[in-house]
Amino acid sequence: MERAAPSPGLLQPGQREIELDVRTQDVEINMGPQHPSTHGVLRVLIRADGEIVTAAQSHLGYLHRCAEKIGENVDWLQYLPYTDRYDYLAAMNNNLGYSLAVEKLLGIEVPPRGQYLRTLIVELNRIASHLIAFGTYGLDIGAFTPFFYAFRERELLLDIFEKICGARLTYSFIRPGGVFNDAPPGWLQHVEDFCRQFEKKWPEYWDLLVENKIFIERTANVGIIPRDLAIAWGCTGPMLRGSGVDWDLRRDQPYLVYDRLEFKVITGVGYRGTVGDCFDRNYVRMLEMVESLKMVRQCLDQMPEGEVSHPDVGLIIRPAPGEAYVGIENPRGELGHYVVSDGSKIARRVRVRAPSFCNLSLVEHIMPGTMLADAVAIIGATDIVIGETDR
Amino acid sequence: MLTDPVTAAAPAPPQGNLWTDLMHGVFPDGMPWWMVAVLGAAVAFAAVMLFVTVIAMFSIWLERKVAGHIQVRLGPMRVGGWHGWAQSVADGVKLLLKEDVVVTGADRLLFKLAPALVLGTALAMFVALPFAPGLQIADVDLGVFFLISISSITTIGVIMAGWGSNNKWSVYGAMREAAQVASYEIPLGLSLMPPVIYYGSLSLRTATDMQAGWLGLHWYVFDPLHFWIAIPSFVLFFVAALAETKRAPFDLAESESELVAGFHTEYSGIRFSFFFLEEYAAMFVMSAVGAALWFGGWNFPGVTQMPEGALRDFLCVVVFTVKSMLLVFVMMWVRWTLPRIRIDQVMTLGYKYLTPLSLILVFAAAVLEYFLALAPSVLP
Amino acid sequence: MGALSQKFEDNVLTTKVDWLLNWARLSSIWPMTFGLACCAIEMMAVGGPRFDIDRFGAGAFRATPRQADLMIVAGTVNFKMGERVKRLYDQMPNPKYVIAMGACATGGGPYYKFGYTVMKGVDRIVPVDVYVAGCPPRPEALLEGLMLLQQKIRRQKVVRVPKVAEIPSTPSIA
Amino acid sequence: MPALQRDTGWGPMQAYFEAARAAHAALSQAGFPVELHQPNLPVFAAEGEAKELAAAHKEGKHLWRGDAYVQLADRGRIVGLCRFLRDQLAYQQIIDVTAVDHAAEDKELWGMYAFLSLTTKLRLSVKTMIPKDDCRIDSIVPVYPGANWHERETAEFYGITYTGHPDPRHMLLPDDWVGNPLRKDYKFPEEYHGISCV
Repeated sequence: MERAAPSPGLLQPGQREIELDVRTQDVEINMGPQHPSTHGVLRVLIRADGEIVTAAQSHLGYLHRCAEKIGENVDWLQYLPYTDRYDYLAAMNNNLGYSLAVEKLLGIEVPPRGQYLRTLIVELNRIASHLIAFGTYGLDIGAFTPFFYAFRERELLLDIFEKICGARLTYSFIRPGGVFNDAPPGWLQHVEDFCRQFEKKWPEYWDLLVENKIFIERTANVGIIPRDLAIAWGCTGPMLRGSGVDWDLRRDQPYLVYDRLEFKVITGVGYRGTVGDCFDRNYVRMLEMVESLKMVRQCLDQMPEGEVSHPDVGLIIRPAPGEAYVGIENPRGELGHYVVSDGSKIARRVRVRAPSFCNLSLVEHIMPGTMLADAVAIIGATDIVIGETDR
Repeated sequence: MLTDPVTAAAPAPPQGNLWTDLMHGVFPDGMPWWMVAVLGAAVAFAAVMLFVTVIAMFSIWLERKVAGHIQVRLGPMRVGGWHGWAQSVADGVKLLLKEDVVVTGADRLLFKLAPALVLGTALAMFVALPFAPGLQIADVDLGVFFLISISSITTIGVIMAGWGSNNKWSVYGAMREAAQVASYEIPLGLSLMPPVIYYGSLSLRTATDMQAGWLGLHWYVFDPLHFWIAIPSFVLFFVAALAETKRAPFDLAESESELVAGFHTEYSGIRFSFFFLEEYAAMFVMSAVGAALWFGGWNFPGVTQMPEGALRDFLCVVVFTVKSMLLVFVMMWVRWTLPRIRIDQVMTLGYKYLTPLSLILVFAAAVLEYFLALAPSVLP
Repeated sequence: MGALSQKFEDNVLTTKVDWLLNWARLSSIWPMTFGLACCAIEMMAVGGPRFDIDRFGAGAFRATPRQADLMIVAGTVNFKMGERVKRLYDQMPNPKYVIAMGACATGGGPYYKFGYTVMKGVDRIVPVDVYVAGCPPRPEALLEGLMLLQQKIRRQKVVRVPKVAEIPSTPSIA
Repeated sequence: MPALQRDTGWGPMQAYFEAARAAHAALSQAGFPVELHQPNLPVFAAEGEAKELAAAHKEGKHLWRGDAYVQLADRGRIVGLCRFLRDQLAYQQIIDVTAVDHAAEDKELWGMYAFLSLTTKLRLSVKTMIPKDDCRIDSIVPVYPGANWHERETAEFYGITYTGHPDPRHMLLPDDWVGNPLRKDYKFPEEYHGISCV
């Protein structure tokens, strides 16, 4: 399993001769940072022999926003809004990861209702994030309409979030010690209504995109990531599960109340092609939406009464000295927060282990040999958020 | 800019059509034949230009509305008032006013010539369309052949645009277009053969005339003896036409998610609007060919049986345009529903499936005609 | 329009021509698909079913700057990206407009103090027509930004001579 | 409503402690110079813990909470340690490679490595000291290819040279960026390419 990292090899310009004295020259294409299908400002330098990609190299940093430096300069609680902004599609999950890490140093436990509310809203946010992944993946493949359908349902979710915390995208709702506030009256009913609506819509997506013959042709057997490669490169989340690895932090290292919920861990099974292809990654996301919906329902059923926050946590937090790493299952994979405290009100170090960053590092190595259109499909199936890869 | 080669080559049409009749009305003593030809060509050009612009603008507006409604939104609503009807006008005027960028390092001649060539071919195709019994600019004997051969010239324009732009994305788009059109010419041409065999003529006028009759039963697709060939051949034609007009799922030449904007990445303003117009004009032409060969052209129950005259001609134009626009609508519907195919899959589909299928259909159509010719008395 | 631009005095004809040209420009503002960060998601939501920027004729998102009229700088611009933003702006043909969407594009936003790579406002490299506040702005805010831009275009003089040092007047109700 | 069944809301704490203990035992048996660090505060804060912390701080006692970790005394053996962890202790995944700079006047950086085992479901943190005046450590990319980008990122942020790294380019910062931003003594730039930073 000694797998040395293959060098991308874009650095020397090269020509190669093929038979019949036809001299071909590879084309170097610069894809991004402004390109419709790089999901933000990723830049991929592709060397292509006609339509075939022979080498690829990712360039990051076009959205580097110094989140980790800011973490060392602002208060523990002041940092919370920055967590919203590095993975803006799943801001609740980021709030949660950071809050859990801080709570680990604080040594406090959130009251049961707070934990249930957190689980509920994190799963809702996972649905919202996967909806975007689904919609934009359709866009990458060339189908425009799924994107709009996904946004229609996402707006319903954003209404729910807005009702509980007032923001559409950057919530800062889950914070060290609990959540910002209790659910307003009628909110849980609202969530239930959404579940009923979404249940009806989900099969439409499945039929519209996932079972579409052209979609299957475009994604099945494309960008295959074998199991051991995915593990060795530190892939997590749907990227890892799409390769058939049965690993989900929610089940295997349960946090919040996940050990009280029943759900299935979805893994890629090669439904239309080989295990670990782009189709499987999308398939995992699609089915995870259903699982998340199930979890939301269970949270609604089990929702206890009581406080939502720990009473001792104020605006100025002084965690005990020490260091804590907490990894949670973000929609994109394992989102880790490694915080180091010296007992003061400002952190020594806030390290974010961003799942997209790790997942993306593999992408340039599976691209060679595919076609140009597949390169787009592979990037899309990785479901990256550039705010998170660059932080 | 454009002189119609066909009209110029056929100087004195044997029967008077609308334009020559008009000219004779103005000059009762008759004009020299060349003046008739030149003036006729000029009027025809103006008419085609106007018609194409109107149709293309309407199609663009329709596309945005169709896309909007398929995507559970509304599409243009404000510009001009009712459902944004003036949206295309605003777009057109704005594109006229935009700065016309010619890229550094571009092949200036090709870069500037390409949009004109592309739009010119689109206009030329309208010449052979039979809008009404008295309204066809030129009844070309080789009508179908003329159309498909002219439509491939568009590809040359696209390649010129792609090459001249000094942009890698554009070159990719152009090369994809070249490969795609070269491979889909064959199924496109072959899928037109069954109706041609049925009508025994390449002329669209003859084809339309042969589909006259009560109800739609004389239309090729509904013909009781031929529908089993007509329907598959129409489907083949439609798929090939989608590829020929660069429409989704075959819009590889400008595939937005891969090639930014493909061959017209570097085009702005008026030149870009030429490509835009051409796309919709070509869609209309392809749909019109489909309507003329399979769906009875201008024939419609009630309209066909009317006495000849201006009213009938007008209604025929309406019928023909509506039929074509319905097919254009189907093209839009397809575009906003399906994902895009990859280039190798496009080739596979073209060479391995569409070409053999169309050959089989041609063969079947020929056999059928042979037997029908043998037994004319027993069959209706 | 090069030969005719800003050559004529105000009169009925030129006023009407200007009105028409401005109407065309403001009715068909094609934005560039140019999402940078969080705000890009709200920009996508503006194109989405609920807000539907296409109602205003501004829904034709073009991927290439050559065909775009409007650059919505939706998100944080850092120095590495700033060069690209500048280049994209230069690639757009005139007339072109820029909306700085959100706090980061307006002035650095939450990254103002400690964001060592963050550009403190995109107006340091490209001229901005409309600033939209918010972090991220709600889609309605971006729509209002678009309408403000439309108002701005409506007052432009295309073929008429612009008055030098014109005092900006408050738009009257009539 | 009863309290939650489990001890924490942030994941299985005890499993981490045991993982660190087991890994420490196995590593020392294999001859690696490692020591085990375990927190000396209880998992949950008691009443009046703040006072206790303040008192301990005055006395110079180091009370701390959080994850247990294994510290490697000789940073030259990090590659061997990683290979041991991967092959013998089934830590298949590298989760994170990073560094910590505690204060500008410190002589050393912490090099942090986080591992995850998919089979035993355990996590392990390994720490090693990297002196600032000889800021280099061997790259673990030959063992864990997933560490590639993490090392590139840490290298540019902290100025650590990962010797043997296959692709030592800048990761996030522009190629001509000066300075290592996450060092505590980092001075924020005044301008970049003529664009003012303030």
